[in-house]
Amino acid sequence: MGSSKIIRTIVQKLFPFIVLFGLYLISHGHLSPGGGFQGGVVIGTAIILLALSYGIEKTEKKFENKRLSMLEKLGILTFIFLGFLSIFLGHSFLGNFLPLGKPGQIASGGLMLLFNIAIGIEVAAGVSIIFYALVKYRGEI
Amino acid sequence: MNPINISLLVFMIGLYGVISKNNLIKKIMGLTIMNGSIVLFFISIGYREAGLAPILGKGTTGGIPTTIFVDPVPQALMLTAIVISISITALALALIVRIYAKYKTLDIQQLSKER
Amino acid sequence: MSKEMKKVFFIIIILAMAILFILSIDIEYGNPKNLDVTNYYINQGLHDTGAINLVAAIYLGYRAYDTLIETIVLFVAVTGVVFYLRGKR
Amino acid sequence: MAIHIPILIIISPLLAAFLVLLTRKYKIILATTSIIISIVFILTLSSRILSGDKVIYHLGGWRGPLGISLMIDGLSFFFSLIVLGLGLLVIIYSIPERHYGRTYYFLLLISLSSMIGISFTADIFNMYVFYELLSLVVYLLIAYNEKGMALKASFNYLIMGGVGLSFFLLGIGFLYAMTGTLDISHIAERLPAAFDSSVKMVIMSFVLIATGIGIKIAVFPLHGWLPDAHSMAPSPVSALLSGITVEIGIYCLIRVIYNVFSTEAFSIIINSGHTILIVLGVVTLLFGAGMALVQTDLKRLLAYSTINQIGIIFIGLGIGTELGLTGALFHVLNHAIMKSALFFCAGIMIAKAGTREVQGLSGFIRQQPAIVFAFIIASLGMIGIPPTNGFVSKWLICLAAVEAGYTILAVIILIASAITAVYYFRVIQVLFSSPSKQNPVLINEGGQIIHGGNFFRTWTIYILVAGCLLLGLVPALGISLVKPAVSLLLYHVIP
Repeated sequence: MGSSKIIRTIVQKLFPFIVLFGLYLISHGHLSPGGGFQGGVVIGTAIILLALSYGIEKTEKKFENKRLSMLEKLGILTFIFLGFLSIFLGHSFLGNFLPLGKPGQIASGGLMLLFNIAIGIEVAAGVSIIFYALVKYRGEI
Repeated sequence: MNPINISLLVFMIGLYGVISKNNLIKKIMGLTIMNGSIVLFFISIGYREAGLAPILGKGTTGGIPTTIFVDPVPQALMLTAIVISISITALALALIVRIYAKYKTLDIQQLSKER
Repeated sequence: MSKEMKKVFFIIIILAMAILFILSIDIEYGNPKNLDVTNYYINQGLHDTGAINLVAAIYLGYRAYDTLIETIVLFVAVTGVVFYLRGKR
Repeated sequence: MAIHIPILIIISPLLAAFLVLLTRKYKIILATTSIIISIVFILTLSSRILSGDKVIYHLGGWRGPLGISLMIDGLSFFFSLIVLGLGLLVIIYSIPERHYGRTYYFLLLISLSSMIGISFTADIFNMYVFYELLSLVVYLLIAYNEKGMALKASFNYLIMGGVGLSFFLLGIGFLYAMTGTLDISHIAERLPAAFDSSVKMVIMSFVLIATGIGIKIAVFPLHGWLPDAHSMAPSPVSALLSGITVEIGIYCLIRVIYNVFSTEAFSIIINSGHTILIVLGVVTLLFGAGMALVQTDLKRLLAYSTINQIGIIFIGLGIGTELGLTGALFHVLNHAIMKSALFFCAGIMIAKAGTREVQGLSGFIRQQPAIVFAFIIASLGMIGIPPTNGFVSKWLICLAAVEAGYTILAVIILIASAITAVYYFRVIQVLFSSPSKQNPVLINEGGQIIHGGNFFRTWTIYILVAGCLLLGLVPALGISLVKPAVSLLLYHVIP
């Protein structure tokens, strides 16, 4: 699998910008429409685009399945850990313990930015894992 | 025919699709249509006449904004409902791949006959 | 019951339920009635959570627990798909 | 630290579930310790809750209708105790099965944590999200041994469950449209005002939510998925499904009926709701009993008997008097214990005899007499013979029916118990008969050869059967557990 030269060069050029846009969506989740899920899906599709154009084997080397599923578990464990952290710091579960900062800036949402990042990692890894599983399934029972 | 009635109608079309179609994938499509119509229903509940998207302007520093905002709560709920609906669809499609691999048919009638 | 009879039967049921649903809607599209909690979110949202995007303020600030459970739903769906399609057993 | 207990009860199995995925050797130890921690935590709350007090925990520190809050009262305490107790036994029962990998324990822990989450949450949308998580996990658990039939059963359940939960979500949409909040107690306060303005919408939202949950509880017309799902699942999962998952659906129904649509203004809904419950209960009761008679597959027979017992619980709820409610909730506890014991015994029998057909289990008494006696005691409980707990709860419901003037209900319950007796004794009679063919090879459902039911499996069955007899001989024990829940529901109805 792997497609023509034209697609490969375009994808090779576009890939960093798509990931950058995904990161923008994640980091500005609490300022503009967007957030962990949308940004994660954008990054996931960037990886899928790479896989479609360069073929599964090469992408597998760059983003192997093992590391992606570890990233996914890491995303959720950080989310739960943040919840526990707010308990240790005297707030109730998932309560915000960081200073709110000035509205309009990235660092303004308190815990929200960290939540968005955790969700973004988990969704990006999850989407690409599903894609790998669907593509590599060879139909035996 | 405001969007609330339309969303209920689409919900019914999805329900009809789930009940009467024999093909497994069409049943899943019916389920997705139902979930989609629920998202439309919630959003049209929260709509306010000439309301803006609930993003406060860059400048407001927490003062009481005079502009009318659309109700943000259903939109927040629907983010969750959308993710749930794609999870159900993803799981169902993976299941259909396995069922097809074993029984080589997608017709629910034939499936229920085979042991 | 023959095939067409069954289909017609389903259509009648669905239409009846649809009419029943639509007749029961009393809210006027465009101005929802009880907005006290929503107005609190709009007025105090920025003050409480520091987020300009009020939707994000709600689903990450006030109702972060919902979002935690929902990411777990997505995680279970991913593990489910991988579990079904790993194929090598 | 003590005020954070409600959330820690839910999160400890959740956290353990993710840690189980990371470790290879310690999965069982992690699973059991997390459930034991939750049990210890909930027992520390028991004194406060049994005295009628309510434990409220605001997540994220947001008061009232703003954020999500957890509320543990008599009812949720009762159901979460059943979930944790049986969950622990299900985990212990599946220890000897080496075929169950990390994913199995991950899914089991997530299902237990989501069931406790459902019983604790005071926010109706959060209840929907947890219910969805529970359903997703159960679809996977049913199809865990990946045989053709199990995949089909899981698919059917997925479609029915998906439709059911969409109805539930639409009902929540109606409630939000009318009241503007999602917190159950605040919805209950604001519904009478909405009721005056639009009677139709309140009734429609009740109908939507009731049908949605009805599908998940497998009430008579919407039960199609239950027999396949419960019988095709691996035995510990069938016990989990029949014992606990159905009960959580009943919990949601009780919570909706008594907390959301509670005040006198809805007397027409509640009265008509009660009669509908009774009618559905009777139909489900007779249908479950009738279908169980014709079953040849042992686990399908037990699945249909689950539908039968749900009918009895519905009748108890439908009567609605204090005695009726006590009987119904006590029967929920008894049914959970007895049905899990039956499925556990069935798991061992099927594993040793290598076939699911009742006829194939002939002469099992010689191989494992203890398991057969446990099966007998549990089936006596299901029928409702005096020494066991089943008798006490069925007797309470019959008494409530007679007191409330529905004497025909009591008669119907007795008839159904007679039918139950017929199909259980038929199984027991086969167990005692001479073995028709000796089957030396012990195959388990997953195709691996396993050694006989060893220490873990037999002891979980003994604990359950001891529970059966204990609650039967000393019913005050169970009723004291149920008392705070019933008094909460009937007297101070709006929490």
